[in-house]
Amino acid sequence: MTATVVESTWANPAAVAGPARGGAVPAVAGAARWLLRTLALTVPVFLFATFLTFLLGAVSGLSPAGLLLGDAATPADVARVRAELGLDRPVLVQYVDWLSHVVRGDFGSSWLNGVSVSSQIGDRLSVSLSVAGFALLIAVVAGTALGVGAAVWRGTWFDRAVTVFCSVVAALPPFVVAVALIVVFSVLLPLVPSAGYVPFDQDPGMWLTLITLPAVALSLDAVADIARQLRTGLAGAYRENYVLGAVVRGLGPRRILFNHVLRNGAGPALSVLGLRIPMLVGGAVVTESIFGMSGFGRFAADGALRGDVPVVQGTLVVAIVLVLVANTIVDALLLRLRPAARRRS
Amino acid sequence: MAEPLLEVAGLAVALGRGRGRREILHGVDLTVGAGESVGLIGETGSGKSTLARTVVGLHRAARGRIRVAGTEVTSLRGRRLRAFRRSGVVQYVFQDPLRSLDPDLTVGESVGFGIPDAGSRVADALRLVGLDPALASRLPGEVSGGQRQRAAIARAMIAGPRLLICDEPVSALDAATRVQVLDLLVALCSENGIGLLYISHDLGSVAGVTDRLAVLHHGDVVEAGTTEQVVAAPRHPYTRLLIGSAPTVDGGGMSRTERAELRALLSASSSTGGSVPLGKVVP
Amino acid sequence: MARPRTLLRLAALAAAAAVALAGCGAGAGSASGSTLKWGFSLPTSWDPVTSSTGNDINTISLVYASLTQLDEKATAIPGLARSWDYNADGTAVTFHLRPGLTFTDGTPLDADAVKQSLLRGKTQQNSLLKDQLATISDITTSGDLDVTLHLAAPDYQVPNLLAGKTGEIVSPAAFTKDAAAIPTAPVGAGPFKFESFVPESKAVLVKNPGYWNADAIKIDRLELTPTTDPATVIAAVQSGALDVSFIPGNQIPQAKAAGLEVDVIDSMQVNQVDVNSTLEPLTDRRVVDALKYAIDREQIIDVINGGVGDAVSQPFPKGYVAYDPSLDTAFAYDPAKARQMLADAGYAPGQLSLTVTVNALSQATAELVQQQLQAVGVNATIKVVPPGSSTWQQEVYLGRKAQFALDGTVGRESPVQNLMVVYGSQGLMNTSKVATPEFLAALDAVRRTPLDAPNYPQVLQAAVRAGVQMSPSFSLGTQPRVAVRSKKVSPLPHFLSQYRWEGVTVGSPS
Amino acid sequence: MRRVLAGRVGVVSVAVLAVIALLAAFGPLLAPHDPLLQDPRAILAGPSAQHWLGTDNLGRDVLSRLLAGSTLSLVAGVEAVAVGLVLGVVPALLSVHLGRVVEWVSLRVMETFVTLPFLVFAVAMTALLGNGLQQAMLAVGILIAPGFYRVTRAAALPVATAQYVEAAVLAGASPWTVLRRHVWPKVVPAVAVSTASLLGASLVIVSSLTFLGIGITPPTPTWGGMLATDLQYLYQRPFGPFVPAALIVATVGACNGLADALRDGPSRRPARRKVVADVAAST
Amino acid sequence: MLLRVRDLSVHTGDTTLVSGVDLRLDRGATLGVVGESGSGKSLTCRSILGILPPGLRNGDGTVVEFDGTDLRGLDERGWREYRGTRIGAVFQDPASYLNPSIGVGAQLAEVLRVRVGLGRRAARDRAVELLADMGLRDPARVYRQYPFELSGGMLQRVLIAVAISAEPDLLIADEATTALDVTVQAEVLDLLADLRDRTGLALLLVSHDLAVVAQVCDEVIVMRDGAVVERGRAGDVLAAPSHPYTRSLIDAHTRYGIEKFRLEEAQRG
Repeated sequence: MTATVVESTWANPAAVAGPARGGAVPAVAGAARWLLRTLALTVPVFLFATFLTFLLGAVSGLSPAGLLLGDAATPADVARVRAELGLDRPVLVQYVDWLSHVVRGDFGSSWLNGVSVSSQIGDRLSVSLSVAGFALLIAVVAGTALGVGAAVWRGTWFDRAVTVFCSVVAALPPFVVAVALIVVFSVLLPLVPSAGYVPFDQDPGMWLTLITLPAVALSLDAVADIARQLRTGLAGAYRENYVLGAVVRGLGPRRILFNHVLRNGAGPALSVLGLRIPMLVGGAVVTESIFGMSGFGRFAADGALRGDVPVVQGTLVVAIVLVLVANTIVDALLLRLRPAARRRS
Repeated sequence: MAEPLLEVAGLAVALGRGRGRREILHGVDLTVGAGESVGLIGETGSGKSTLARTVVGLHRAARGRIRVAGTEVTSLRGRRLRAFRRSGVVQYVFQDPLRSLDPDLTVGESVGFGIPDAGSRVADALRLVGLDPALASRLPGEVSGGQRQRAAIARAMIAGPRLLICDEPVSALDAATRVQVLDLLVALCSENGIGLLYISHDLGSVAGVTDRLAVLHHGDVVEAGTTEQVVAAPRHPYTRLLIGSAPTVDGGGMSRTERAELRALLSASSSTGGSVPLGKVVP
Repeated sequence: MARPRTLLRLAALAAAAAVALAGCGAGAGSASGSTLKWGFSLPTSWDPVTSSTGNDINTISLVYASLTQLDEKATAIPGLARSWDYNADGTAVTFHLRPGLTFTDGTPLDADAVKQSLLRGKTQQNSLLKDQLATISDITTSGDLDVTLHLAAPDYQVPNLLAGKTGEIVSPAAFTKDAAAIPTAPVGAGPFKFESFVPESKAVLVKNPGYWNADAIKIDRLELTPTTDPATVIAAVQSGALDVSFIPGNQIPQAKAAGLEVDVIDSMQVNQVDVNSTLEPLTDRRVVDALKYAIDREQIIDVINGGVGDAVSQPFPKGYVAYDPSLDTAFAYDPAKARQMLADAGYAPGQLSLTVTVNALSQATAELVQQQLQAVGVNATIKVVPPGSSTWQQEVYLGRKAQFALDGTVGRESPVQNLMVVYGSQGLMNTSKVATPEFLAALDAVRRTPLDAPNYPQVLQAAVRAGVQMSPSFSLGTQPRVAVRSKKVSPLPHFLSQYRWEGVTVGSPS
Repeated sequence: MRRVLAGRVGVVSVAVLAVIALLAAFGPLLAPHDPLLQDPRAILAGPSAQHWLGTDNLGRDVLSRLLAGSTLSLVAGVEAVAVGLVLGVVPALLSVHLGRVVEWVSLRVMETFVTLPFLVFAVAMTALLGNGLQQAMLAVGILIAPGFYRVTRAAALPVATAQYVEAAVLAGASPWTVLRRHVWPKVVPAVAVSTASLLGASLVIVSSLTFLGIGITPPTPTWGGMLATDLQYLYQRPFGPFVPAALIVATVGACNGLADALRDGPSRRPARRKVVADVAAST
Repeated sequence: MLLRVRDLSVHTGDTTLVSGVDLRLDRGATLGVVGESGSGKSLTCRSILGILPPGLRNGDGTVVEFDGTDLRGLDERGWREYRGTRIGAVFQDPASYLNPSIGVGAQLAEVLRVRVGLGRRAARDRAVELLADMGLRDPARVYRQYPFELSGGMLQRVLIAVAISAEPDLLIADEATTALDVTVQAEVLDLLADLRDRTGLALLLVSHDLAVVAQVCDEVIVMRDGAVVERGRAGDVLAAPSHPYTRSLIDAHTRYGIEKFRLEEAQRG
């Protein structure tokens, strides 16, 4: 019985005659404002994340000298290389210098082989994006199917099956799934090769065959999460009064699902999708090393294990940018889907 | 006349930040004497709650001053404000007890919040508002709406207030219960000489409670006077519309056409930025 | 940043995936000529001058040929040079090149090219070959085919030395144009020609018809990828993702059970313990020697490597010219003696603590060693350092902070060079950085002995003996290469020094 | 606790966790063999009367290692959660109560943590700062802190602006009292749910890290590390990876189940009477 | 007789929430139902619309006849022919009955397209027209706005437009003015009365406030604890309430409402 939170705008000149807050502003100005706000939130995150990334390398005390000089380095060589690379300057100066290169897409060269980090990342990103993209596709398609099914047939065996599936999968670490998939589909039933990668333009069939297992291993968790969130979100939306309103207006169940419920109930699942993207990028470390794909995740992990600081920093920055971009897209989608969300920011 | 218990003079309040900052009250005068009950009538967005909240220091005044029992409260900050509040001179009863009582604290805990040796005093306070002290161990969700609001009143009474501010205290209650709670409020105030500032959007339901009325419209008091004057002979068109809109059981009241005319007049005034002068009707 | 494009690409990929799903049922591998997919490791650099680990010889030598090369027993035989001869006092050696050699970029591989290539190793600022080439003081040519190396001192090891990275000849046309490109775009005259390379990911090589020994190469195309997780190597070969790869010795039964062929190939690789005697408590020679007796080499080989390999006490495998059979019983496993020596040094059981530094791949060995040390009353903790990393370099080689590091030498083309690395006063693996004059003198004697002199083996083995006796570090056992291959690949030749592909054929899977 | 045990999922989860906690606490005592003792003559042996689950690649008793490994695997997860709790809950409460600057900064910092790709960051941190459990757990703790931050903030934010908090402020309560009496009781249940589910999540990460060989010093046994080793001997001991995997899955599953039970269990507060009650709502 | 309800009861498990409710409503007539929360008035409305919450069911004896058809015999598909087109409904808390993510105009047009069968453009034009009919100023702009941009009074008018868009014979207004400001409430009630007068719509008005019902309705029934305690013509009930509960409702007004002053004045005058 609480009063509505909306201020009475009837008979309020500002609301009736003037431009309304939010809704009626020209679309262009709205988009520009959204962009500005997004930047205002994203840039600090980017700066802080990159600083953290840089700091990680700086405090590690590692130096490229050992890697560059190899088996035959002398202390003098080491000092020379350090000075050449500017590693004897204050950290903040180094960070600004590094960042100014990073924003131009220059992550420096690998300490290990002297090859430009950005070109290496570029080479490998296609591998990871294939797998992560496919995993994302699986997650969205399967997660949506399961989640929507469970929500529409609430309380049926299907709903319970989805719930059980989600609980089981949530407890399965991706590497366990990966190994199980290899054991089943490569060793016991030799259907697909267990390892390797072929670019799409070289052999699309093989490309798909090779990325399927890792993508499945990587996506399962996300499938469960999306299904679960979607089911909860949709079930919540089904309980909303506007659904009752639609029923009372004589609208059919399909129209109610697609036009009203999905739009509002998909929000949490979409947000989860946004949160899942860093995990897909991060999870690639394990799956790529198990499936022998020279992808981005493995590159990052190998770089880290070898103490190849530019590689670690470069991969982290790229991952961060990927995630920020993905989150911005999710954010924009959410806003399109649910304009009311604009109010809450 | 002695200094009034509550004296609000030229009060202006602005809320919000940056571009969203708006002046809600434009210079409001209001007094409540000791033992007097004053109704503040205003609809959503009129600024009535803002006024009440500013009196207890939940908002800051942009201009003007507020004195409560001789204390200038507009300038109180931090520790001194807290000390003033702890003195219990002003107490506040909210609209919905379900929201103003912590759902996880028992009625007794809420009533005795911050009170030393609360035990017996809580029981007394509950008895004072007509509640069984045994209810002290219940959670708000476990008692009826009327009992909850009585508990909220008990929480106010336990502090020994001289001024009680009630913000729509019965609008969340069923009609039958309303009467009982209003009976209780009126009785408590008159017996203890407590000043009452009673806030409502519905003039029709306040009229019987208060000695005087002030009608708030878009941040200005547009009409004030004794309840009888205002109800019997409203002079401001807005007041007339308010009274004409109140549903009544006596078959009296305004016709649909009369209401429509008043609305047209009011909206013409506001959409011309007040060039159709309506003025203020304040004694 | 090319963010939008990336996204477009992602969308395109997704769309393509859908098409592919709808279109083709199963994608079979492309069948071209004879392709061999080798799962190994990629070199740290494709430039012999900047390559930083010994292991790179296996992969770098795919694209480069060197003046000489090593035969199965690791004896120098002709390569690009069809013969060579020393002057009388051993201070100059002249190599006679085969006629008509060219690099894969089409430029001629003549005497001048050899000279320039070798000089680059001596002069390029970031060259890691400077030490090895220090022995060469000057290079002269006569005609197109004769190159003479003038040596600072008599050194008959040069033909050995030049069989490795040091002697790999890089096209001067390529490196004068852009030396920085060589690490990722090598131009040599080796058995294969570089086709494409994705760093850390994949190198594709095609047969070089201009290689002097091209007739022996039966593989048209070689795809080199770094190996996958050891757990999946067998599955990868089984499923055809790889044709040849390598596995630890203890997985041989699994590989065989999976229907794969296994070649156990003796190698120059010897597992070593780098002991740093400048760190307490290893400054006491009795402690160091006690540790040598405390390690059960046979057990390590049995447990860790499935019995593949030989226990040795010197950094050379049996059958190699430098191998000294008289050292077979040196430091033989004797825990009682170890305990006694520790007691003599004043350590009661449990009093001595030690850190065993190891790279992640040899973790199990470390755990075994830890228990063996425990058995003689030494408490060991294990410190795992990632393989091939700057941290290993800093920890062990540069920082010399490791007391007891489980290391290994992959061997060098020249036994002298190997002894220098393991025992020399500036030797990388000699973390104590001390060498006795006796050892250095013995080494010098080896350099002055022609490879074909009858007493060469005795002189060489004497130097090995001196090193083993002198050094706090010690050897554990040989590490043969265990290659696993699909049945369509013919057996691999057994070269001590490195993987070689002469004569290897890839048929259709049977 | 009562509410957790009300459902079947809760009972099973608590039982599983109890067993595993017992294993973690007394595992080393229960172990039939020294988990580090190698028997080079019996490597990769199958199950026998002496070694119920066989031996590993160095001839160590697998059962004993699993038992010993449970301590570290669990303690690591708990440690990470503790770090996450401190790094998440405290800033969340501060963000709600200390004004907009703290709020803005803490929100951005948490977003940053969310942005970091989990494993890559953890691997980088341990690789660059030293390969120790402390570093690994610090990394994992940082990465799960936003989870705690989010739920704490979500629970604390409505309380901070709730009417009953205003009522308490009006009674002169200090911010500390408000935090203790009103905010904290609302935050605890939400945090308890997250603690359970994030414990599950951090166990997965810990096992992934130990699977990659990060964060532990050999020969210390951990479930993830054993799984990684077992995988190399899949052909000799095909059932090898099954046991540690099952333990990880069971523990994580039980944590998730506990979280569900905590979330869905009947609360002390009676549900508000609702005309529309979706009976089927039970996730 | 447009609507006829006989012996309506609602049960959940073994508990009876509502019992023995009889209603009759002629075309163009207005019936008011008064009762506090929990009195069963909302469940009665929902029974008529066939939208009882899950777990609740009507008793076997319940008869709901609309224009000669037994509504209880309808399946989901059959119901769709009645809801929206023959029976419209508006409820309390209008904001929650509109999809927050879709413009209000689009939601109105949706009904016009699906239930009335208008084309896209025609639906749009008709929607704007309807909004204007509801007394909303600048209807073209309201059409584009989202629910969160409109006040409660405006939203309720939009919902009324949605409910009557397919020109139903009966409009059920369940606490449709609760929580609105008094002046806005009066406007909405006036709008409903206008609609009834203009279109011959039958109105079932449900409220907790007897005065609200009395203002619009010809006939009133009072419910308490799931049963009807009083019924009659509005004027009769107000003048001579027979049930103590009804009296207490009137009492609240006469003691604390403006009626008090008018009574005093009347007595004085």
